[in-house]
Amino acid sequence: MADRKLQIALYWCAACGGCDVSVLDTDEFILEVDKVADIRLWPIAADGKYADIEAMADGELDAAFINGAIRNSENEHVAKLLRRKSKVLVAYGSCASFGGIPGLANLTTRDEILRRVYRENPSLEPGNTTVPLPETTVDGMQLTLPSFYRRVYRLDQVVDVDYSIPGCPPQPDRCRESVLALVAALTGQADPPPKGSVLGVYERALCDDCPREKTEKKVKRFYRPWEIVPDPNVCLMEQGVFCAGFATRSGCGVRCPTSGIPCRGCYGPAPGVVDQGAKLVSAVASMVDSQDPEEIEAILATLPDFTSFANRYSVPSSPLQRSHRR
Amino acid sequence: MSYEPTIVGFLCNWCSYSGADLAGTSRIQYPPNIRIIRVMCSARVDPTFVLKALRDGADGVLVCGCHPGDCHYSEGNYKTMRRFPLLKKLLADYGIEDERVRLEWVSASEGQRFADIVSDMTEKLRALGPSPVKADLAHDAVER
Amino acid sequence: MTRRISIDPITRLEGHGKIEIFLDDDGSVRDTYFQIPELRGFEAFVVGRPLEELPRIVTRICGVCPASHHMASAKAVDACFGGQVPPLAHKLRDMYYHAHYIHSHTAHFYALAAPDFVLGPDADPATRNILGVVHKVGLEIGGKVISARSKAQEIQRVIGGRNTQDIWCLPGGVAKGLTKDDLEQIRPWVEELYDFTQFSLQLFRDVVLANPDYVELILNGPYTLDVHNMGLVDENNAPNFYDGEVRVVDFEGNEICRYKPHEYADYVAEHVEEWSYLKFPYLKQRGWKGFREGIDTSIYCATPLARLNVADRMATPGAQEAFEEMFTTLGGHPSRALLANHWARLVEMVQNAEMLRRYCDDPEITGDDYRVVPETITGEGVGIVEAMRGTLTHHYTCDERGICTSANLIVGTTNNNAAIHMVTRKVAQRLIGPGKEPDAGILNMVEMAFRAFDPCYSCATHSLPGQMPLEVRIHRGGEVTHVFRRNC
Amino acid sequence: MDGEMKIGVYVCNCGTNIAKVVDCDAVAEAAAQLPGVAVARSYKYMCSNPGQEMIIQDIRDLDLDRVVVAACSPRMHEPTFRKAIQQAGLNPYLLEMANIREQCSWVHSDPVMATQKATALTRAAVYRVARHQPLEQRSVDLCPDTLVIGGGIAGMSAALDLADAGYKVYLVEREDHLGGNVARVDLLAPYLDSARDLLTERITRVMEHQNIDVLLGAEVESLEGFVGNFTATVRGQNGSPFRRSVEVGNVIVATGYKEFDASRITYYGYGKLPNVITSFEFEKMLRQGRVQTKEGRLPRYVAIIHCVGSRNPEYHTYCSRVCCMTALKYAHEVKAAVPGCYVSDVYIDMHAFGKGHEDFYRRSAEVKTLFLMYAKNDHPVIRKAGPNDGCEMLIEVNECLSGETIEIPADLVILMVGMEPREDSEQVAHLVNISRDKDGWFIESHPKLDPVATTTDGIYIAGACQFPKDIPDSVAQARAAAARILARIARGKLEIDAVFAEVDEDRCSGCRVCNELCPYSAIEFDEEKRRSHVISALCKACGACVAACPSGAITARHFTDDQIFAEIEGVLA
Repeated sequence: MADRKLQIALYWCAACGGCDVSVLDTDEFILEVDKVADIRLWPIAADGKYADIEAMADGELDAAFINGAIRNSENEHVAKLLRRKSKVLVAYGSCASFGGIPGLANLTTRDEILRRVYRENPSLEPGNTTVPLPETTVDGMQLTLPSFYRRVYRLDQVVDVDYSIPGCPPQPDRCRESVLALVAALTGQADPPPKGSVLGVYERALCDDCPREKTEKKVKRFYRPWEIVPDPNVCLMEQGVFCAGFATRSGCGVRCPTSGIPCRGCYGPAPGVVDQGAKLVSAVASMVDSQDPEEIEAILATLPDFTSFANRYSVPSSPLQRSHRR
Repeated sequence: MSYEPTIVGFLCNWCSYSGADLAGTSRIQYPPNIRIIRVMCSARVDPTFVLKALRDGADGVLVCGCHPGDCHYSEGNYKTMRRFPLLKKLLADYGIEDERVRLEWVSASEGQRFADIVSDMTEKLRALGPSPVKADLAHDAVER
Repeated sequence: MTRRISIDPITRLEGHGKIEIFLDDDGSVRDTYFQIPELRGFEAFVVGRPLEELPRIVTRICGVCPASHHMASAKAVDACFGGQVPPLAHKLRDMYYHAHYIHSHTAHFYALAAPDFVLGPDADPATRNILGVVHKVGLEIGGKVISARSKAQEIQRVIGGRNTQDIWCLPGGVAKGLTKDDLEQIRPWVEELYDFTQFSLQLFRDVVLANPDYVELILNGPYTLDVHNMGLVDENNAPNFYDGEVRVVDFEGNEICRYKPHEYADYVAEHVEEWSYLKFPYLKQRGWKGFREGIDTSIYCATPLARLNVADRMATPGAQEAFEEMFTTLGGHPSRALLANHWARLVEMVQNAEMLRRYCDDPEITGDDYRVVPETITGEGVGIVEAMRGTLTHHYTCDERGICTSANLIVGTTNNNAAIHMVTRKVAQRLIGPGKEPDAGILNMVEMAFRAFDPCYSCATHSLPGQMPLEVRIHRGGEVTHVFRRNC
Repeated sequence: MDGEMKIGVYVCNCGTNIAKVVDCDAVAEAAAQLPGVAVARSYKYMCSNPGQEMIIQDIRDLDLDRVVVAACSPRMHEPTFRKAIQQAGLNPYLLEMANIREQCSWVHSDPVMATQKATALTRAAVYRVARHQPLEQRSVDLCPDTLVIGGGIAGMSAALDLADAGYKVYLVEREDHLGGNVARVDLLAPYLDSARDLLTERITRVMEHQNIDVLLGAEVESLEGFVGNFTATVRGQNGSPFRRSVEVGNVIVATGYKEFDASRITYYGYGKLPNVITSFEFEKMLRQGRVQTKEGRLPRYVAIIHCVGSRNPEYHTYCSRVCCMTALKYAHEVKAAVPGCYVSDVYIDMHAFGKGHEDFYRRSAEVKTLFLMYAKNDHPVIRKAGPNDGCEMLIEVNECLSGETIEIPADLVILMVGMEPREDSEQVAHLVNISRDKDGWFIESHPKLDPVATTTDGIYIAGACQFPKDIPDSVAQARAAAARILARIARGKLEIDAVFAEVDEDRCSGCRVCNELCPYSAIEFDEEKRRSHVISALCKACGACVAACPSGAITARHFTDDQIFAEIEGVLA
């Protein structure tokens, strides 16, 4: 490959570590990458200092892969630092790409979170009134904690992102393909994908790869996954089990629906779709088999908490945000 | 200063848009707060349009179609009717007050009805104040 | 004048944390704080979600041990739905979970801990990582490790449809069963894993036990603490990771208490400090007594070593052998040598592999009775499993439609929060002092203290999204004189 | 994209219709600042020839590639301006109109707000047109045959014009005979010629015409397809029951009216007083040549009461348009049938607007008819006469002109019942997919400019199914409908709107959500490829499938998400 080894960094913001595990899950491929690239930063698995990164020249890194959402100033600071130091910045995983599961916090408020964690909690120390503070002084020794943003952001809402590789986490084979494509581009063996490209995904929605049989989408009621043992061969949606597959980009290998579990949309919306949730509104409503307003309401009532289904991984991507609302 | 709401209206070409035209030919006055966008059928109104309108600064969104049973495309308005409860759930979870988004049936002969709806909605939105979405986005820009 | 040292961030753990070391003018450590500046909102934002979705949401608390959260959540949800689960479903979940244990322990032992032993505590940070280890021990061994961890992941995928970010558990059982073909696919992998656990024990003997310095460090280093032990055990007091009762034993081996999942709130409480977002669990009946060691302390830890301290025996013969070998070397059972946690992990892995073998030979394992549709919603449930990093408790309540109304989570690493804070301070005080200026090597030794716990702050800090790297800062007179930050 | 674009913006003053409220120059100036706008003008009448010329010249001189006209409703003049830019060589779909008259100047009075709104609507049109794509008009073969529903005077007249021009017509009549309501009439106002003569000529020609297939005792059961290619299923039991399906290109609905049911009004005693009868019952007497009371005596006094069920808030607010002249006609016919009989004509207003009507009114006065005027809200009262009154009934009228209360004798009272939509008008409307107004009459495409077409392409209406009409108006509308269809047939091919939905097969995952949605079954699923696709000729571009497609794989030409987003940004910018 290249005469010069590529300089790359992997970093996590508000993440669970699953993205890093998905990199480990590429198995021997890591050794391949090690041959062509120096991993200058990989928190979960390698020692390396911010100082090292700060010392780098701008653009010294060929690529930085950032997973996780942006929750606090630290996340944003490091994201901006890596943006400056990297020729190519990649949003890795659904949190960085759409906000992900931590983004569900945008459906509630910071005050509500603090209340539930430090005030109303069955295992709290009896009589506790303490809540962590950004600044404390314990006999003369000053201790600080960062303050947190009111809401969760996806990576490209705070820095310029070149590519994204969605998935919660990205499936290892998709990850291999994408990294190989980028390595080829970075070593001048291939043209770089157009900026903004979503890598490691297919054009079509999940249904294209789902073996379940599809016929007519008309339902008289919805079933929650616990209420039904679905037919293993028929489209889950057609059995009334809400499945986000038809509004979700394929690439995951359809592991959930083929295991009897409905899709929750982790690979994100189809190309060009502004909001996965809005698309699911019209698609799901189209299946409701009634023209009577009351019956329609009744049928839709069998599908509680619609928003967390429609935007399970993409609340921070919604055009609407309520970050500053009480 | 007193605040004037902006309403984006999505009207179906056959009934509601003609109804709005009829209000015009009949010189029925209503508040100038509404901006009408013509679609062939209320069923063309992708919920994304509603989100986008609110995102781009609308204080309210009005969707109008033919009366149930009278759709030029026979059932388009039922399709719209089915979407609304879900759309409302979604909007409510993002903190959008119920009054901000309305679905109404207006026929080609109901110029007066259209004018009344716009007047009523404008009044309600004046009382409700500006859309929280604008404020949030503005706030986001300065402080996270 | 007080001087301040900061290590930021600490590395080779899951998540972020920060250590503040305050030095007096003479350079002796005045105090040390182990801070978790991170909080995530799961308790708040799972409220309002349909209960059956929770096992597939809380897995994002930690992507390194998602199955622990998936299982604990599934058991809590089962309880909320009346708790009827077919025995086969429990077997399948247990089988799955053993594979998950091997994946997680392998990742920690080889990727996070091994560098300190294989390469040495003060090796060049740039090489002190899994790749460095692979280069040192050679590609053949490296390949073995990679292959084993990969098989452990694959076994989960075959049984449960997916590994990282598990989806498989539903109220009343699991979404799919295990076919005979699946079983035959798994069988050879299980054998590979069994061999791998034996290989790993041998490697530990060769690399660590053969090195007197390491043995000395483990037995008589600063890495010891007089606190109690917590772990999940079966009716024979053998470790059970998926199910059982929680047993607490003091560091002298006497049982302090034993409780069933739904009783957890009577035995464990969480103390809050203003300087950390992470709460400090303690034994409720003893009350919060501060960060103090000693026989009457209310502080405990829940780690692989703690689990083996709590256990009277292992559940399988091979593991029993390894168990005996370890405690003989450590000079008796229970042990306070925290670095032995790395060894304990390998012992647990033997039990995991042997249990997998058992299930492979269980004629019922490929049956069809793996799911019932629940008929009642009781409104409340607690689920407890042993996560790799400590006893994991999920407690939910729901309304009559099965919509979550509250959630409380006490996560593996959280149990160890107080202990980690204390041992870090202890190690710092022992290694830094007049004339002993802290350097990178010394500070890595400080980090080895918490690394023994394999702490997972992505887990522990489930209570508000966003992660901070752990840093050690050295303070003097309100001045930060050094900031040691490593990316983690 | 905007970089290269050259958009022309034309703000119409519509005389003062727009300009009196909206500052058109300001709107044009604002538009001139928008990206891609090469020229923006304000002009008195954009739709006038000079106005259109101005646009055409600009397109040629400044080589504009997009045009925005801010004027009246696009439903009014979009075709006009599309033609105009087409003349200048632009694709007609590179036009966008901003409706600043019907939806702005005519409904708002505050000049500042109205101008702001007009500016916003124009901006939206500019943003939108910048994203327009040139579209190919589609032309499909047109079936030259026509289906006429209703065998009354209107239906027959339309059928004959089409048939005479050499095209096949299927004439479907529910009754077992042709003629409709006219067949129930004796003489015709204002010339007192015979309705029968008039009909016989039509009916024989229709029955004998080789191009007309008359289906009596038959009804249209269903109508599928679209303009140029409808398939109608006709069911009937004229003789033996039959069901046949016919292919037609156009449909004329001429289903006529029914008379108001006088028994709904109690105060005239219809149904109770034996000699209170309706105009149609009287026509029957005339046709049978027996004008007499129930008791078989010749009436000495006949009273005619107008506006029964018409111009009355409780029943129908509209005027039925034929009753006045019919009433006058009765005066003549009564005198002819019963010489010396006194006729009194009790009316609200005498509507004599038609050709020859006013003369007829005068002539009727000459035959000694007593005209009494009553007020809308003060109807005459009929009571049984006493033994010494020398008549059957007495009618009390508060006479408006004299201001006195007058009591008139009557042996026979004729109630001039108005017209109302047939009971089945709703089913018919649904069958052919057209709309009805609040009274139930079918709605024409445009009340002034397009009175015979409907909002559904290929469906025309003629005669009293649209609104009460007399025979000349019905026939005129019928022949107008025929002419419209002939003009269309003459063009051979049928140009239909280039606006329809398309599935991007590279994006379609075959989830099949859209399959059930299309009201025209225009979406079919290709089992081979496992993709859905739209049969463009069947698509009417409602866009339901576009909004519903969860992976955004369906596009509505000329109503793309992109274009509508641009419009949203425009109105809110």
